[in-house]
Amino acid sequence: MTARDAIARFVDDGDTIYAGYTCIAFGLCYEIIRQRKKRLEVVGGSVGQQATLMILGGCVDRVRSGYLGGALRPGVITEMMSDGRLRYEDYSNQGIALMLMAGALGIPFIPTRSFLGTDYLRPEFAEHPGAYLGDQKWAEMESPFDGQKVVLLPALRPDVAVLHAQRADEEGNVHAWGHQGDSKWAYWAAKKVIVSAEEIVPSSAIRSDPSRTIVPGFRVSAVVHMPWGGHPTSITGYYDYDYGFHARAMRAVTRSVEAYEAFAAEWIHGVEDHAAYMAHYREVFGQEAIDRLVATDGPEPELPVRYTHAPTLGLG
Amino acid sequence: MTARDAIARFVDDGDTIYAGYTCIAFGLCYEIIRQRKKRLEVVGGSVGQQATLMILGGCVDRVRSGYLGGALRPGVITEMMSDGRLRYEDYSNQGIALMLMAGALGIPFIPTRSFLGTDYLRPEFAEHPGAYLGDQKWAEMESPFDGQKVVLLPALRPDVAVLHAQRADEEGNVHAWGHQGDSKWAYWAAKKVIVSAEEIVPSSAIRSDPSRTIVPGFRVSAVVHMPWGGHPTSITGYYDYDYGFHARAMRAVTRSVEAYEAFAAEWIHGVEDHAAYMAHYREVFGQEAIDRLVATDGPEPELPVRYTHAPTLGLG
Amino acid sequence: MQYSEDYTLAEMMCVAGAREFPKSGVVLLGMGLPVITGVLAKMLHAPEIAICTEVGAFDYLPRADIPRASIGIHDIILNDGSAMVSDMVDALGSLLMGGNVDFGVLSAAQVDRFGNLNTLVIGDYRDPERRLGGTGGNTEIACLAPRVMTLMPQERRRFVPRVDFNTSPGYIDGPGARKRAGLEGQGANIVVSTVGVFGFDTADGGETGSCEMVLEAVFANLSPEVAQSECGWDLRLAPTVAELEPPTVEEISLLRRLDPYQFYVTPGRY
Amino acid sequence: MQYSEDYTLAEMMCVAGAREFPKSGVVLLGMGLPVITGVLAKMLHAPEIAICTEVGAFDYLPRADIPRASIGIHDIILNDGSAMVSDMVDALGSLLMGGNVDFGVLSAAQVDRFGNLNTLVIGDYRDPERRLGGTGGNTEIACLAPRVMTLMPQERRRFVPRVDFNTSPGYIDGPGARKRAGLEGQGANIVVSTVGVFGFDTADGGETGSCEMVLEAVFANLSPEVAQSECGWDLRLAPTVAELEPPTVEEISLLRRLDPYQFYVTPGRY
Repeated sequence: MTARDAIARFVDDGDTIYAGYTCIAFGLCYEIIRQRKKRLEVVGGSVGQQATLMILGGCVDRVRSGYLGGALRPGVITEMMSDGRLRYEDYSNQGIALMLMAGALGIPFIPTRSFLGTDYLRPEFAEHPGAYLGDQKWAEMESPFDGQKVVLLPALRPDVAVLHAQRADEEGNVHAWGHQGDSKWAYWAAKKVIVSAEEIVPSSAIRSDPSRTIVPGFRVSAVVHMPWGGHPTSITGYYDYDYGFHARAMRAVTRSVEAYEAFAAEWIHGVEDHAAYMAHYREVFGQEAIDRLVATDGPEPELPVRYTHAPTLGLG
Repeated sequence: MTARDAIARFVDDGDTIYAGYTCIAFGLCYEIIRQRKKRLEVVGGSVGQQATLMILGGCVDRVRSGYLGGALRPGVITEMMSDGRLRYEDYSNQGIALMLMAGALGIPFIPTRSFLGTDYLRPEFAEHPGAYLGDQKWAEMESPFDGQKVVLLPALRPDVAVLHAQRADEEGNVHAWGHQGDSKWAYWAAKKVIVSAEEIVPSSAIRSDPSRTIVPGFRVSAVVHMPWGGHPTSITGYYDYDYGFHARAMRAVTRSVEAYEAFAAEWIHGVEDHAAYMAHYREVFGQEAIDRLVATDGPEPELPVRYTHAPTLGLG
Repeated sequence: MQYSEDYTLAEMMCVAGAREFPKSGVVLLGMGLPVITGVLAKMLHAPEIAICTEVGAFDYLPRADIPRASIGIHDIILNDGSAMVSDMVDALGSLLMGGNVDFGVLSAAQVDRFGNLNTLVIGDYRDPERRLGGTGGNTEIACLAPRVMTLMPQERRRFVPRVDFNTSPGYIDGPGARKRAGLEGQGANIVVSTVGVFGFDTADGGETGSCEMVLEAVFANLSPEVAQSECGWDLRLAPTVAELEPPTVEEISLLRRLDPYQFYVTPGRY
Repeated sequence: MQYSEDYTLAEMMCVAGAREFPKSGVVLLGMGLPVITGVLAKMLHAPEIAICTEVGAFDYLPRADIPRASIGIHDIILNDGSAMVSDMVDALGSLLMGGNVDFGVLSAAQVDRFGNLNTLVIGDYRDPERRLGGTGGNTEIACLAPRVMTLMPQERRRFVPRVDFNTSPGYIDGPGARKRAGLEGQGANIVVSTVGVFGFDTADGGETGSCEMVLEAVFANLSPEVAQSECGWDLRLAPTVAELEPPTVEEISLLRRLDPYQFYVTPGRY
């Protein structure tokens, strides 16, 4: 499936979208902006530059996360937060990860001992201007087993999770490796999962190493073949974070609406898809800029694994 | 470390031991029996024949699980359950798995929607003769977020988890693949982890494929090199379940104390360690019986993975 | 299509169970007969289903030259062909509790008129006549799967008016009971025995109707009376009790090929 | 041992922080300065520590020819040398919440006299002067790690009497407060600034003493007065405020090698 079809078909205006800090489906998020989706909620432990762009692109009106990179410095995002165009509920990385876990497990809440002793729980802060969850944000209780104080976090079930991985088959079975952040639980918590992958491989290759699979195909609504689909972020074994691009093309986007519009005109709306985006990148910065990102350094597995079994159980 | 040293040093009388249904550290459990440990509690979603033998060997006086294979048919184990020598608390596979997860996560309880509508929760059954957890077994509540009824399961933190895996390094970093049952959460929930492994490999080999690692060495108290350490159960890629041995040597153990004693005299106390056990196996059943178990059939991974990164982040 | 002329009722139970599988969706197989029946279904009738086990195999694809159906759910042969292999929290948790299972398949020691199962104990739990192994993941699947099929030999000691201990809720004690307990409404839908196939008298997943088991079809050459004679309560019959097609030669020969060591279907065992 | 004669106070903050690492145990590194400081510590002073990140790297072993310290905690270079790489629930959950972390290292926008941190907002949360990125895993580490070190430039706007928003509890508002809140008693133990190293006035992990920050040592050629001048409250001084050894050439040269693109230590940034 193309990214265009996948986003058109599976992302609806108003949806809650998981978009995290690792396994970032940057190309799919560009496509969400390209299609000018509206009123999305973005969720994730930390949400990175792809969320910043979706907010600046007018796609997002709510963020539920522990970290929003675009708010790190004063600018358009923080203005949107203060004037109510962007509502927000502050959690933490593990708060969101546990909420996704609870969503995945089909349980209505999960306890944590984090947040105790913080100002997050102070009642006078519950009604901040960004708030939209009210009493559905969290609750406090004592364990019936040992009296331990805990904070109950409600389950989080995004409508859609967008994720990028190293490889997948046509059925949507995904192989991924390297640190995964909170993505694993998002794969299970989301009602729909859209995966972009560097490579589409035969199903037999996925099934020959099934412990490498992080989500089965029947959980995946669409799989998109998208080389460099994480760019300008990194994907283990393929390419590294493109800080050069960040410095040269992307840095200014939060500073002014105009700066974002200029970036988007060139890099999002000015290209028809992620392949065209990468072609434009090559035109602007040259093949050598791409070559420098390619992941050539570091380990390859030294030992094979086998999934073999005995045909006869010792009874033959 | 030898199995003898590991069990002597890290398993104390009275401990709660995780011993599951996959990744079964059968050789370590034989050693627990060999050392005549006492008053152990065995926990695990389902607990298999290794638990049966530890019970018959007089090492165990409590079982907290969803399935105890040794109680499947009338015999010594069911007699011990009815006369109070073996106390028991019945849960389910996922009940125990979630309790281990809660133990791993350091939260005092975790909700589930399982058990609702069953007789497990009927108050008149709380005081059955095997009971030893009282009001620490579970609790019921309604979600403060949506009113959903849930059962709260208390965290379970075994003193020791014994597990068998394909390979580990000297630091205790463990590579495992194939289905894992509830072992992953036991690795994190247990205060001490003892791992036996088919192969001890250089640390660089483990670190060259770190997504294959299921527990870091600093969580592992002892790692024991023990080829065939899962026998007579199976380990993916190495050997299969030995149903022949089960039929020829082990089947009768629950039927009478004498049958167990005969088995133990030959296969546990009659051999000094697991290598001697396998040597004895070879003497009794022949090399061809071993050869039939070797896992030769099935897939090997078709595609490699890389953990590489770019040295320069595109900035060099 | 050639019918087999040499088969046991236990074999026919597996064959009939395999025919009852849905044609697509995610199927979670419990211990025992569900495994071989599920593999039979996947290979013959329902190639699109995704077979999963509670130990951590997801979307198991039996290869054409499969040497055996897995013995139990912890058999490492399940790594051979699965799309994903992970663990129990993924399988009973994210998969089942998370609402991703369409159809669960179980076996048990007892079933009652409301489709409740017992895997734990015969007699009073506090002073049992006989202790069993335990429920494993049976309780979770019965509580949380939206549809459940149970495979159970038709014996009076197994088909009881009320299970001695309800480990695995069907409709509990009638219409509305599942919802009152905090579960979704559906519960048990199909029971396949060594005599026939049963549904349940509820049009809307446990809200109305008697929610009792109903004999819908019998195996070839058997009558509803056989089912009644091995059932501990007055069995409801469908307005028309159908007679099932006998097993085909293909069904029986594959079933036997999947069970080369007679772990699943041995004379006298069922 | 040759001392460096050319270093910034931000560099000395990293050097001093690296020296304060424990010699063994499990260390969880937060975003930013903790990462490069932790790698420096592992390579120079504390080879036995197991470095972990909240994104999922466990026991990271920097190789001798390391081209850079990881940029942030999501840098894929952390896969190179780690004993295990998994995910956030394993790292902030099983590792941290499960009680397996010995030492957490943090940075923040503000710290107060009780070692509380603020990573969220400057001013009133309901009408902020300035919004920040957010806490990430900072809250979890401060709540749940038994010992915490915080790296923070010594500036009056950062060293405030009371953090504008307590995202990450130190001793909250004094002795006993952590236990009353439901946390373990220990809380923040070390703050390293661009002036010196601070401990806390509590002999028993938050039960007694004032639980206030105490200046224990200053960098070479700096005085306690510098710390006080860039601190928003009356700073407690240890009976003897030590002067730290200057950075060695080895420390500074490795630090710079680990930061080839000046992500961590740039003039004007700290």
